[in-house]
Amino acid sequence: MDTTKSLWLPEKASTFANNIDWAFYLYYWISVAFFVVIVFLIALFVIRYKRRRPDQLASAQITHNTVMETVWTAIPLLIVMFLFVIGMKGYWNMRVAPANAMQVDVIGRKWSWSFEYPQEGISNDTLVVPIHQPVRLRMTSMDVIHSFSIPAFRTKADVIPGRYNTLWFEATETGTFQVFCTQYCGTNHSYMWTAVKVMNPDDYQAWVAVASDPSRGKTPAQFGAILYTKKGCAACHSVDGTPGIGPTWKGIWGSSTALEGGRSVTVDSVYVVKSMMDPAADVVKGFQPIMPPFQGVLSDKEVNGLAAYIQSLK
Amino acid sequence: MATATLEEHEVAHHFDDLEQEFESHRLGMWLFIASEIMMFGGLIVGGLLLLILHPSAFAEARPHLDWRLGALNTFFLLTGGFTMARAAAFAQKGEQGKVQLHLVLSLLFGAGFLVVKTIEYKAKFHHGLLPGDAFHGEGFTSLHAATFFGYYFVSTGLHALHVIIGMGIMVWCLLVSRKVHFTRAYYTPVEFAGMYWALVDLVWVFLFPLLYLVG
Amino acid sequence: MEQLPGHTYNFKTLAGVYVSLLFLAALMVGFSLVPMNSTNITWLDLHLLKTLIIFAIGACMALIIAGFLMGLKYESSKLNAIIFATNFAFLFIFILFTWTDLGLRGAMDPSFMKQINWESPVTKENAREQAQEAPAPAP
Amino acid sequence: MIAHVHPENINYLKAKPGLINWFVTVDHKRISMMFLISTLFFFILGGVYAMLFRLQLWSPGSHGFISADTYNHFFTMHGVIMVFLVVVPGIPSALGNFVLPLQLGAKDLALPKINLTSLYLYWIGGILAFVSLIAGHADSGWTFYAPYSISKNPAVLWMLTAAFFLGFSSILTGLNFIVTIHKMRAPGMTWFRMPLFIWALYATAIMQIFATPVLAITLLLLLIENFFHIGIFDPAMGGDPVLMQHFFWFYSHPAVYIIVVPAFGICSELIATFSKKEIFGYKFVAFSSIGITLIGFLVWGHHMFVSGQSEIANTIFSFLTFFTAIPSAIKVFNWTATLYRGSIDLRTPMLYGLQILFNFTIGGLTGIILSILSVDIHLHDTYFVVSHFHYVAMGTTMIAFVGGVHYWWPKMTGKMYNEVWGRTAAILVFFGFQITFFAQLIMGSQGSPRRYYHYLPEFQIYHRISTVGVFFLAAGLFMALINLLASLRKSAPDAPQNPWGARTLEWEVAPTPPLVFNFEETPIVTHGPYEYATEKA
Repeated sequence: MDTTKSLWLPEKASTFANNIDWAFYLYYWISVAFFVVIVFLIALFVIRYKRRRPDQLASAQITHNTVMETVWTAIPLLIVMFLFVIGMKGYWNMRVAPANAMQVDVIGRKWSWSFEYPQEGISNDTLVVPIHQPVRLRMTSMDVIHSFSIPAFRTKADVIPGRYNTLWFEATETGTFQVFCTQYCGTNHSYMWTAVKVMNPDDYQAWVAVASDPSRGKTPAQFGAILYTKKGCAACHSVDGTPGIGPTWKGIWGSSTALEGGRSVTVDSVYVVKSMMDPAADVVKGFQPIMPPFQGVLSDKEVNGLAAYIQSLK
Repeated sequence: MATATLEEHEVAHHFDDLEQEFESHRLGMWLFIASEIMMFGGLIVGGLLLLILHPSAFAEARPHLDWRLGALNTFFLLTGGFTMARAAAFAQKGEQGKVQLHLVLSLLFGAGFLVVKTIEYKAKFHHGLLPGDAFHGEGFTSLHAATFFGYYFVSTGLHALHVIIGMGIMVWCLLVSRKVHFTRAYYTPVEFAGMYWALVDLVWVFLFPLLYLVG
Repeated sequence: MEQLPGHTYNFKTLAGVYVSLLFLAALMVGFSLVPMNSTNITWLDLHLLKTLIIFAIGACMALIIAGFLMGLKYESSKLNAIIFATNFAFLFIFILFTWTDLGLRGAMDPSFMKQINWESPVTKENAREQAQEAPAPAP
Repeated sequence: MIAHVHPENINYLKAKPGLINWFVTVDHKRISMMFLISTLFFFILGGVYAMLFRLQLWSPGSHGFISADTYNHFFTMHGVIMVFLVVVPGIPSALGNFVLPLQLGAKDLALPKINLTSLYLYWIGGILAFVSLIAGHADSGWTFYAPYSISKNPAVLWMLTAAFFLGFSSILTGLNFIVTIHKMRAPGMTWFRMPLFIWALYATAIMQIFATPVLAITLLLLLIENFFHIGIFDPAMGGDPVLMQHFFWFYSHPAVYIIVVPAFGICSELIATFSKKEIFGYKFVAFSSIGITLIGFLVWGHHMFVSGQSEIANTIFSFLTFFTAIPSAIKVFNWTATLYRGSIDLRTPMLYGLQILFNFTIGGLTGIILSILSVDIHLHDTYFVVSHFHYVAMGTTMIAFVGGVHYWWPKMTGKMYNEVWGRTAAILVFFGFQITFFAQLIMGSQGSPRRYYHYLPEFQIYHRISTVGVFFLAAGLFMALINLLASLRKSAPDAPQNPWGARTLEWEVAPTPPLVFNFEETPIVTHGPYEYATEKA
């Protein structure tokens, strides 16, 4: 379909656009017709019946004509009722989201937007959506009333504090589209912009993978600290020196530790990684070889994270 | 409005006759009352919507208002309305003494209303049943109890203000009645004071159930 | 002497009005004291019914007050009655249309909260933020 | 000499000279004069604000010369001043006040003291608006939406109070008009012999009386929310900000018709008079004013189509809104038909009359598209809406105001202004206006949001066109003002009794300028307002 912007309307990028633009231009031409006729008649009469002599009287006194009155009452009435039906249909379609819509929570605050993806556990400052996928926004505000508007999608809804408002759309074009706040909300109201990025499904998946990566924006040690509890290390290894089923991690890094079978080893990245991948190989003296191997369970990134975390526990 | 009803006994310059003057002032008074009704109407519509939105708050907060005091106030207002109507009637008959007597009676009932209202307000202040932020009443589960009392103070306060204005008009009528002798030809001030007092009653018969009885 | 526009000076009428007003007020209070929960009628919202009856009584009182204490009954022109009726027409429109919004929010897409959710974390956080720094004031 | 003349037989300007006598007068003509001066003052003030922020918008955001807060403050002041202090009181209080008794053949308004009270309430409102200016930056927009307006900004509080008083001023004027129209008509002045301006003022008065009190209660509740946060509107306390919008628009939509309906009346007067022709379909035009009034009370929700209002309510409001198109269309068609076979004299007031017709056609047509629900979702809160209501409030109402001032100026002052300058100004105003606001239509439908200090580069061209246009507009209005004031000098020609050859009482019977009690003796009306057929040439 033709997505380029026309004189009156911006580019189209959602399933609503065609319907709305059609209604817009339909009415546009109707009104142009009315306007031209009226203005033409005014101009014609003004020129044709201009007063030539000061004492000139009107050439006729026509007080009324019920037929004409009826006609120009009835015709507009029919037209506007037709327009009402068009508008109502389009609007209801814009309000009821399809069942397979994916949900994104939108939070407006002075003067920024944030978008929460509940399933993926993503929080982002731009709205990223896959193409040809109905998206339902559940929106609320932290302070005053804002309004979430995407001209290219021809949709808009106020974002109200203390309440949820909803909006849905299905993008039909990939690319980046402007988002405005259209409800006056104070000093930086006119800077309260963000963008909708519409992606192909694979790009979107890639983006989700990156955006939902828990290590994003964390040092390896911080990431490791999360894994320590998440991957269940905490069950056996303490980090404060208290004895457990496994040796504590506190101060273990760099120390030379005696192993079962008399050997001893300096705890460094090599040993730590080895004992994660194949724990039974070198068991610390005084402990049972009961730790499950994490070969293939932990990604390299996670291994690094854990190592860095242990190293950080001086 | 009072200034408008304060016409001289003889017809004002821009009227043809007394009848036209009387009719105009009366229509003016009705339109004024209409606007007053719209103002209180808006307030009461808001109250009804609150009742529909937060029934629990009303159910919880309403028992803290004593319907007996409310009923007593209803009695005062209606009786005042009755005596004002009598005053207007006597003004038409031109029985000046009885007009003044009934004006004083109505004033007393109005004062009674205000006294009771003060007692109620005192109790609310004492129990911390204050509007909005100031609210610190104990044992409320619905946060909208604060809203209820906020609405209670706004509506009854605005109504009480109109009671005071009405009493002011009565006092003014008393002063007029010392100079002007009311007759069939001219009884407008008392008449309008009566209408205004009836307006106060009219509002109250909706506020009273909304605040004291339902929910 | 014939009735002038305004208050009637027929004492009987006024006394009757006064008594009936007091009676209706008493009726109103009486109704409000009827315990509706004790009955075990479920097919009908008695609480709503009670509210409606109470306000209906209030409306009757309002009509009597307007008719006699304001003298609407003795008006020379119907205009004043029309004005009075118009008030209530507009107020009825006001509450009716506002209710079509408040009452029917989310009717088309019920999976969303339609009522104000004042206990949502949003308002709590909102309140906290307001406590911390006042919302951007105009310098 | 004057001492010997009976006071009623000297014109109202000469009688009882001295400022004090003006301030305590109950003469509707003097009161309306004071209203006119006050309204013009605030019109200029509001216009200055408009020009300032149009200059700012020459280039986006920080490239301009004022800060974002100042910009928000300016458009708020522009809105509040123009709506509450100019367009709402403008035609009824300033022009209607003067003309209504004259057109009815009455000595004065029915309740002169109420009329004076209304003027003083207006002044109190105006003063409070200035207090708000001193108190700080009111930046809530003229709509005072909660919760933004309940953030304890003192300037906003003062502005709310100002609007409160202005509301009562408006109520009292409307009340006075209705009483006067019902009770003060001269003998022979039947309902259907009333000029259409009177019908328009009657319709307006109905809305003033029944809608404005709700504004009063809304503002009261907003003030209470500010101080106590009782939680009716305040979401932080569990209130519903959308409920506030219902309260506000229940007044402010009828207010839109309070603004525009009197302009229809003036348009009818101008077109009939300067075509020397009976208005086409008098009764249709008259009743369309009443009809638009009644419909006006049913459609406030169309200001809330994207506010999270329930879909059912939106549908109902959209349906009802379309009906406002019908009376509007009837008026436009009847005015156009009135021109047919008339004897059209393009004097200055008529140039404004034709502008009203032109602008209201655009204003009305753009209004209909905004009531198409699906399309409105796209256009809501954009410059399209801004342009639409300026085509109505400025292009129809204020142009009618200016046209009306030119039309009745000779009657008010007894002086004729310069016709050539008058027409030049009118033409300048026309083009200035179109340039300013048509650009905004396109920008809006392209999606440019309103109340924006900063904007996308692609919209700059429209903003620049609009900014250029506003200076033509201002120049035209300024020229008109100077021309009118210049006519007050001694050497300027005195106005004849009936310079336009109109058939309504104020021109045919009342002397120019009118006497203290308007007429020598109460006129007996024998013909309709536009009966040019019976007129001997």
